[in-house]
Amino acid sequence: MSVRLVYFAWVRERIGLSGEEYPLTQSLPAGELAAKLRALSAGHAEALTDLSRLRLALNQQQVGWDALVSPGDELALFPPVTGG
Amino acid sequence: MSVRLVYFAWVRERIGLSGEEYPLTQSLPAGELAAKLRALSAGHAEALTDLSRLRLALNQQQVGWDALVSPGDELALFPPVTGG
Amino acid sequence: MSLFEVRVQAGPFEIGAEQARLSALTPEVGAVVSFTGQVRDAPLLLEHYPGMAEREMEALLADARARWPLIGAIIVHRHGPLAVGEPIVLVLTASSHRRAAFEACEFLMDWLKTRAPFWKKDALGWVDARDSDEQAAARWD
Amino acid sequence: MSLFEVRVQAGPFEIGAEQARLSALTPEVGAVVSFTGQVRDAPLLLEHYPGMAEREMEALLADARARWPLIGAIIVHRHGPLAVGEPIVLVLTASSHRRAAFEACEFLMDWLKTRAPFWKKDALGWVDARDSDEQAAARWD
Repeated sequence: MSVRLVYFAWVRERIGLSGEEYPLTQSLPAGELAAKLRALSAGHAEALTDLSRLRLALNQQQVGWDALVSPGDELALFPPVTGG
Repeated sequence: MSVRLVYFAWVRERIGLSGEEYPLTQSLPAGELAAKLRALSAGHAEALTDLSRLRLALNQQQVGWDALVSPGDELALFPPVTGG
Repeated sequence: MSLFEVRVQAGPFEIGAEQARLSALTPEVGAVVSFTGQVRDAPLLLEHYPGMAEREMEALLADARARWPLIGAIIVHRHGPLAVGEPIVLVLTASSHRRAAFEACEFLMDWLKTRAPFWKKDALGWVDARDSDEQAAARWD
Repeated sequence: MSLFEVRVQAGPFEIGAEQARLSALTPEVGAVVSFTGQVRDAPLLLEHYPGMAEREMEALLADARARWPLIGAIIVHRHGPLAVGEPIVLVLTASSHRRAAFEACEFLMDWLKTRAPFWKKDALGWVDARDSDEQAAARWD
């Protein structure tokens, strides 16, 4: 049981991965999950220190940090978008 | 000494001419000139009865009925524009 | 480099070709907005006042340039008989930023509708001017 | 007939070809508005979130259709490396009347800038999001 994490732009670069599986056995808020991820590496810690600079999408829908992440979900972490 | 008159759209069709020379020896307001033109034919009378339905351009610049028309000028009479 | 141009012509125009001329002007072009008007519902005949038409369109471009930081703009207006679906008018604006390009394009169209000496005739006769067009143009006063 | 389409692609697009698809939809099409964004000043790399990007763009089209009487709309957004002057994004809207086509096109661009998962990187690093884009999008709330 895990959650699929995907990273974009400087979040991806600082973590050094475009994505990874993270073990998850029960639902928890995205903000709490992000706090746990900081322990994974120095890069994770740096990328995820200030959550106010990040945006997130749960199963490809933009959500807030209180969104509940469940096993099997896809959670994306990225900076505010700059396309167009 | 004359003024060059040009007509467009239904003004042209009612008068039956796309343009004509009209004798003019001294300047007068466009509204007074238009009133004189009504005497030229039944078509002129019909086209020029209600000046509020018409617009005018003096030497290719939009003006009002009080604009002074002088010998040698080009005066255009036409309905409100509908291009674009 | 900048490019500001007006044309009145009987034949059709190619939006791709016209837009390419604006896109390539300078590396500062970041936004190009276009408006294309096309014949809806029934065929039209478009009459115009040669000379004055170009002159009014030039004056509109000068007005738009005074209001927005444009790098280029092109207005092409057709005359003569036009079938349903055929393009009537093209307005293209280029600027560094999208807001200027959008606003200038809309301004030019609103004013073209109420200032440029063109008249449409369809099977029912000469098309009447619409109050809604006057109101649209008045927004920019 | 109507046509609503979004695409994310690495290669360029042809505004003439895309616009022709909207122009020909029905005799009710009277106005087609386009916005083209192009790379300004320095080369860019555009990263995106495959799947979600298309999904957000589809959601924006649905939102635009609920607000304006559109006959068609196309959004094409590129990804990957892009040189100065190259087109990044194309938004096309078609309606019977110009106001709807203009407003919907501007709405779609404003929301694309703040909703669609694309990120620009230039020689100085990742481009920061701009407050002015947030404010532009908020106009439509």
